[in-house]
Amino acid sequence: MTTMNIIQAVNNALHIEMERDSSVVVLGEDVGKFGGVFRATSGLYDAFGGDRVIDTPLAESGIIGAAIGMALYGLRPVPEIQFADFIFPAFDQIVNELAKFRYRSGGQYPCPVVIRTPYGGGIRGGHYHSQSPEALFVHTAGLKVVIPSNPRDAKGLLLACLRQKDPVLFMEPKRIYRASKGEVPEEDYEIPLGVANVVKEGSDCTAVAYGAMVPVVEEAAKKADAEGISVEVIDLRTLLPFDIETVVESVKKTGRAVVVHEAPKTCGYGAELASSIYERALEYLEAPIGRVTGFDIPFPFSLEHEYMPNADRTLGAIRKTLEW
Amino acid sequence: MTTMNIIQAVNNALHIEMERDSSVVVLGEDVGKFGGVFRATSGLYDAFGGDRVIDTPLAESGIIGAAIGMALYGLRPVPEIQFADFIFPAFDQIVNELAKFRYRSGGQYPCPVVIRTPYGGGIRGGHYHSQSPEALFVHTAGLKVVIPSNPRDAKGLLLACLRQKDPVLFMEPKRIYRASKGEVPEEDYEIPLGVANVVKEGSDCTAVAYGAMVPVVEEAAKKADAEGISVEVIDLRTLLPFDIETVVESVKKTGRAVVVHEAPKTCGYGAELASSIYERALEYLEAPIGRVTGFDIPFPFSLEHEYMPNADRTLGAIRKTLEW
Amino acid sequence: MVQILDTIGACKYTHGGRLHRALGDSEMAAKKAAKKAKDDLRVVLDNDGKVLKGATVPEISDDELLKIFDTLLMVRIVDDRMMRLQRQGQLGFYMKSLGEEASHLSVFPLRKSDWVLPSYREQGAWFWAGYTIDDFINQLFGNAEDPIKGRQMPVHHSANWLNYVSISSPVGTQIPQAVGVAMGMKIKGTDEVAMTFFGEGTSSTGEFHVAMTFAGVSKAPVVFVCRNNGWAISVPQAKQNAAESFAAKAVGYGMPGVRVDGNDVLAVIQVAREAVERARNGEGPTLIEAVTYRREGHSSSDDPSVYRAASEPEEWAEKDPIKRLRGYLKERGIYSEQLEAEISERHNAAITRAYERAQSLGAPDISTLFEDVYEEPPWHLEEQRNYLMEQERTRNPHHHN
Amino acid sequence: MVQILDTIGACKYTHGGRLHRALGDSEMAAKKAAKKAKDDLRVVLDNDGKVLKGATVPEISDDELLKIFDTLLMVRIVDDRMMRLQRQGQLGFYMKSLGEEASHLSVFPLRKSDWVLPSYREQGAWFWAGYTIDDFINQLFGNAEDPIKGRQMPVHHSANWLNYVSISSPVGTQIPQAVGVAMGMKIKGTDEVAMTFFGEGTSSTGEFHVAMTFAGVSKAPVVFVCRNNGWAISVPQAKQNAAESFAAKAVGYGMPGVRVDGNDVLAVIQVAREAVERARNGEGPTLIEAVTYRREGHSSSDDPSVYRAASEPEEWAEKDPIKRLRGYLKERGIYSEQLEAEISERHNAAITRAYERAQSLGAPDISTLFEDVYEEPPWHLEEQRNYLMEQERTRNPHHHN
Ligand SMILES: Cc1ncc(C[n+]2csc(CCOP(=O)(O)OP(=O)(O)O)c2C)c(N)n1
Ligand SMILES: Cc1ncc(C[n+]2csc(CCOP(=O)(O)OP(=O)(O)O)c2C)c(N)n1
Ligand SMILES: [Mg+2]
Ligand SMILES: [Mg+2]
Repeated sequence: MTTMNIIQAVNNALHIEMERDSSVVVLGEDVGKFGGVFRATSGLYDAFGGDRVIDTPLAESGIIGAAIGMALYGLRPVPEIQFADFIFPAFDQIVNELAKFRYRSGGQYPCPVVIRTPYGGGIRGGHYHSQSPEALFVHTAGLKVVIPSNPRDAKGLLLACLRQKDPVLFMEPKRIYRASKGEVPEEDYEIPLGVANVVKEGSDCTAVAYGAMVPVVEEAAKKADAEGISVEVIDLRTLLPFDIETVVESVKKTGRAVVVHEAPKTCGYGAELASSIYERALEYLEAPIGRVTGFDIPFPFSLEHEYMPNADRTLGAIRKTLEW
Repeated sequence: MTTMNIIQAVNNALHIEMERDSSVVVLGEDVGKFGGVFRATSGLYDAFGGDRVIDTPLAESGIIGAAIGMALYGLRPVPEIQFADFIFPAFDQIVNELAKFRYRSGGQYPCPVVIRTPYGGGIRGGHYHSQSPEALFVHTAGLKVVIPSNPRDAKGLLLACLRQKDPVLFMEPKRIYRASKGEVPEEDYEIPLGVANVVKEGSDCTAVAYGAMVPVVEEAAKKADAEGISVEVIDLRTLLPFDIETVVESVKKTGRAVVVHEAPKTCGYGAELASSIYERALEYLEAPIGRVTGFDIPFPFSLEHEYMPNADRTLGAIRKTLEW
Repeated sequence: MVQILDTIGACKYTHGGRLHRALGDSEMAAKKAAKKAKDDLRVVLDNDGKVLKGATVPEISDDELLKIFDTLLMVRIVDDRMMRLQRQGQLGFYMKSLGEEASHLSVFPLRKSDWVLPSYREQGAWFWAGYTIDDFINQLFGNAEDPIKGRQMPVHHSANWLNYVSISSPVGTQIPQAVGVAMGMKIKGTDEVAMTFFGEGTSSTGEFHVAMTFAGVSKAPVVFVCRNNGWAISVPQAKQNAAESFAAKAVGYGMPGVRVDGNDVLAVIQVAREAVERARNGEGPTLIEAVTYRREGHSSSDDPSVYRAASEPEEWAEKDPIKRLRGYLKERGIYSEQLEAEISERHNAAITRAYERAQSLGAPDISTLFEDVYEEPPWHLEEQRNYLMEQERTRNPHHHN
Repeated sequence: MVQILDTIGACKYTHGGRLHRALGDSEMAAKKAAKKAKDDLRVVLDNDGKVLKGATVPEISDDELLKIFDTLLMVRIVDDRMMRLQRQGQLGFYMKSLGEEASHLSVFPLRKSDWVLPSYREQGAWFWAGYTIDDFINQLFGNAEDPIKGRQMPVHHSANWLNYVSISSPVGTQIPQAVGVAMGMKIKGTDEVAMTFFGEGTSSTGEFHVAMTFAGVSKAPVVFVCRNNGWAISVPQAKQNAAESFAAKAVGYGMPGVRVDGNDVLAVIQVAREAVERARNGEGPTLIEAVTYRREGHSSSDDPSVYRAASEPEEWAEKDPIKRLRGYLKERGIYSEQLEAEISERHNAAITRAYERAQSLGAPDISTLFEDVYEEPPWHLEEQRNYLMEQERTRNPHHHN
């Protein structure tokens, strides 16, 4: 065990897998000598050379297009999109190509590309260095979407992604990239996709979150505890396919739920999670499921702190499920 | 009044508005002399010339990028994306630029672009001539999303879109482009955005749909009637901002709801609609809200008829809300 | 084009000097290069199939020549038969290559281990590589024996056993993918080559540009074949590109751009061979512009009479690639009418057989709908499959048997 | 670059003949054009500000020259002061232009009614047009007087009263938008011009290509200014482009491509003037490559020592644009140290005043969060605003006053 932050954990996973599997190739803007603008690919260029750690021209559609070609050819590309906000020039390659290759070829061409990208707000990044576009990719059949909330999960989930054969969008919570520190096993281990983590048990209300919202929800749960409200906190870890069983079991127990995410509310991931819970546990629900989310506005700059879901808003939503 | 199909109604609206407002400009692939692959821009080139009806190079990001520039400059561009499946190369221009221009400029630069695009399945188009990506755009703050289900609405809604100042994605249900015929006033009229249409009143269950799913739901309602189930059918018409009042009022009356769309289920528009209803009418609901949707697979070809939501599946979902 | 030349010419630079060179110089050189790139057109055969004076004939054996002739003829026959099926309502959609068949033989110099990332209008490339008429027609019908399980519209083939990559409808997406394949080849240190096809309209996409940029910089072993058939549905090439040619675009990426008569199969092979050699030798990518013409509609859904004069395709019939190759085979003394009749008959018979079987087969099993979305179906797809299986079966309104 | 030249040279064509011309010809012409485009570099002033022998000096009045000098100096002072604020934790983010200031003056020939679609590194263009230091600093602080209501990160200005369009972070998006503006100008029949700026790294985006394609074909009155400052964050220009230059890309779009010494403000103005004239006269678009160098980090978040030698920026200091203009003003007899000191003092004082006010102002009102998403807030935004107003206020962790 060593203490790592999320960036170091990601970096560690990449080192391990590039060492183990010579078909793993990292590509993107500034990922080479510079080691990535967040330093997640730091040291890889020196360790594995410019053939496997490729500084590309500035074009996300080229990065993903080339990664797809490499994957078709049998490599395991791990493209980095510098900020999730800049993934949209590659949107066509991701939703029309990457997600559909296996299906449209009748299974002939699996396309195991793992796209890494930092996402989310709270870093004073404004419109274009803060977005959380996960729902768009969850809606895209053929992709898996994974979002770790801590260093241990980041490493284990990334290694699991790199060893399965489906395309994955691996979204890294940049707000807690460095702030989230913890013990991480130095050895090779995997955390299975599709399995949520019950971070804290509780009996009155279930709070589901992922990524940078997990610590926010934990804080809310602590505050709730002080008020005598017992909150069960679930870290989803994989958004698609998500661990419906763990979530629904919890809600059946607590009878209440809130879901928390940074992305705008309308058609956000919370809508899906809530609908899925209602469909399976309506008779257990004591109150409507609370959605604590970003607002339906472009991500702001000066008033970012008012935009971001926080522990208070989460606590308010939890209370509301109890007072309903 | 004349009988028109949806294409003719769209064409008629464009004629009227181009005549009335010299700042309206149509651009896209094959929209000129050819009049569009579905003939929606037929006759415009002859009537208004190549300056205002522009055959562009084959690049959706260029079409939307140029349209944005025209709108900033004070024109009213109406770009056509040949199939909604081909909108993704322009995704960045739409979600990062078009949707955010007014906001990011502090209101300095409104960007009234109305993007027209045929969407949806049922025409043997396979993966890439069948998709229904509406949820992605509804999740994008700053856009409005409008989907007509019949010729009268198509004309009135399109004219309304062309006369307000926000960017709109106007999605046309190509499956019923020609099949949906009806009386359309020849004169100029608008149908306000954000107002749903109660197509049929009923008391047992509310069925909400839009576009090509409206006739499917109507058929299901007819079958339900025969079984003694009275279904209220709501045609949403505007997906964002949607007419929550009409929908919730109806559900409060019927106590049950199903939502129907072609797009895949997970994170689809139905999830939002259902969550919004639950949040406002949980205590009125006798059963979970049914979601009748496409499956979470890329749009298929040979088995398209099994993929598309139909009257039977809708009826099944309605029955289920009654039997729960 | 005159208009465009004027544009360039009209730019007058009045300054001179040593360091401060008149920009007119580079302007003029660029203009000259662009003009040359337009005028230069690799041609070996004249319209009757006679070797042009001074032209070098690429080395191709008689057997190969006959196999090429066979393939071009096959494309034409298949196209004709399939379009007839489409017109009879037996087939939902089809796209012909009439007049463009020679350009497909760009794949001639490729080896089995090389890769091809095609667009939707290169039937000949597939047949040349060994894709059978059965595979072809089963795909069109999307039936239970379709190699891609009825997942895509007609003409969207895929054959991983040939390293022919699944065709996509969104145009241009295959171009950066081809560069990725080629970058992979370079990373692995093989001497394999990737080739990709696209239409001249598709050169306007962002995908073309990023692919060319990545290829230029990485020196990946990739050959870009731009089939310039003059039209992108109803849009003429002059509305896609103000440059002198499509090959001229290569200048902006630091790679050679070559124009070839796309209706002259010998010239096509010659140019493709050079480009493939260069790629194989680690000398990097090449852009080939195969100048040809789409003599029929864009697809079975198109009606070109709305947007172009009937005389245009007629003029291009003069340059027909099969006619020219036939002429050359005659010159070379290896042609007979009987031979052609035999080839035609063989293909026609094979098509009839394949068609009869294809149309007798049903659609793939319903449960296949949920396969191949992921390696293993997650719970939500299991759930959706179970739900669908419980429903009454829907009639397939398009079923043709 | 040697490597790239080799690539082109290595393509050997062995055929000759009349119709079947050796492709070598066009290859060579293209190569020559590309090489010329690289070598040709419009320069007027040497590194000390002396006019080069034979160079034509653009007509610029003394008053204008002094105003230009004032603007370049202003950029440098503002950059310096703002970066210091950033280092002191007063400002979240900043981007300097050190060494690139002259390229901003591409806007010199524009009229009030012309439009500019900038990227994030052309402060001088804004100041030249009349954007005030107060606007500038209020934007950086995102305060209640920020012209864009605190909506974007620092350096993302917008000034519709100047026809300067809102800056975006996703690079390249402004390029097709500029073409759209220019197409609009053409449709309306005005003689206005649109100018857009972007970095050489951004030329790799699909947006660049589609914009150039649309511009070439439509002959819209647009001027593309590519600031080639050698680096895109840590990626050197050679990894963006295998062509001889960025200007060479113009060949592929049928428009003139011009290279200019981006550190020589006279040359920049000369070239921009010609391009703007062409556009205004209906002769279509031009691509300008302003060759310059980013002497500092990409932004306040960057550390260039990780990826490049310190000697590189030092060498470029020799070509400093302000030094050269200063030399020229001296030659012309209109420079004095006192004058420069006065200018500096004036700007410094204005910055201090603007900064003091800017940092004393709070963020825009919370209710503004929900304005300008649409013309009128729909019900769901009303609902969300009411909800937010009911919450306890969150402390702004970044507030600087
Ligand atoms: C991204 C995208 N936009 C639009 C279309 C619709 N479309 C299909 S083919 C075509 C024209 C392609 O022309 P070209 O590249 O010249 O190829 P050709 O058909 O002539 O072989 C268009 C616009 C598409 N398939 N993909
Ligand atoms: C689409 C997109 N991808 C990535 C980025 C991150 N990014 C910001 S600036 C930059 C480099 C731009 O370099 P260049 O175009 O040369 O402009 P310069 O900064 O040198 O002025 C990158 C990669 C971005 N802003 N947008
Ligand atoms: Mg074509
Ligand atoms: Mg740069």
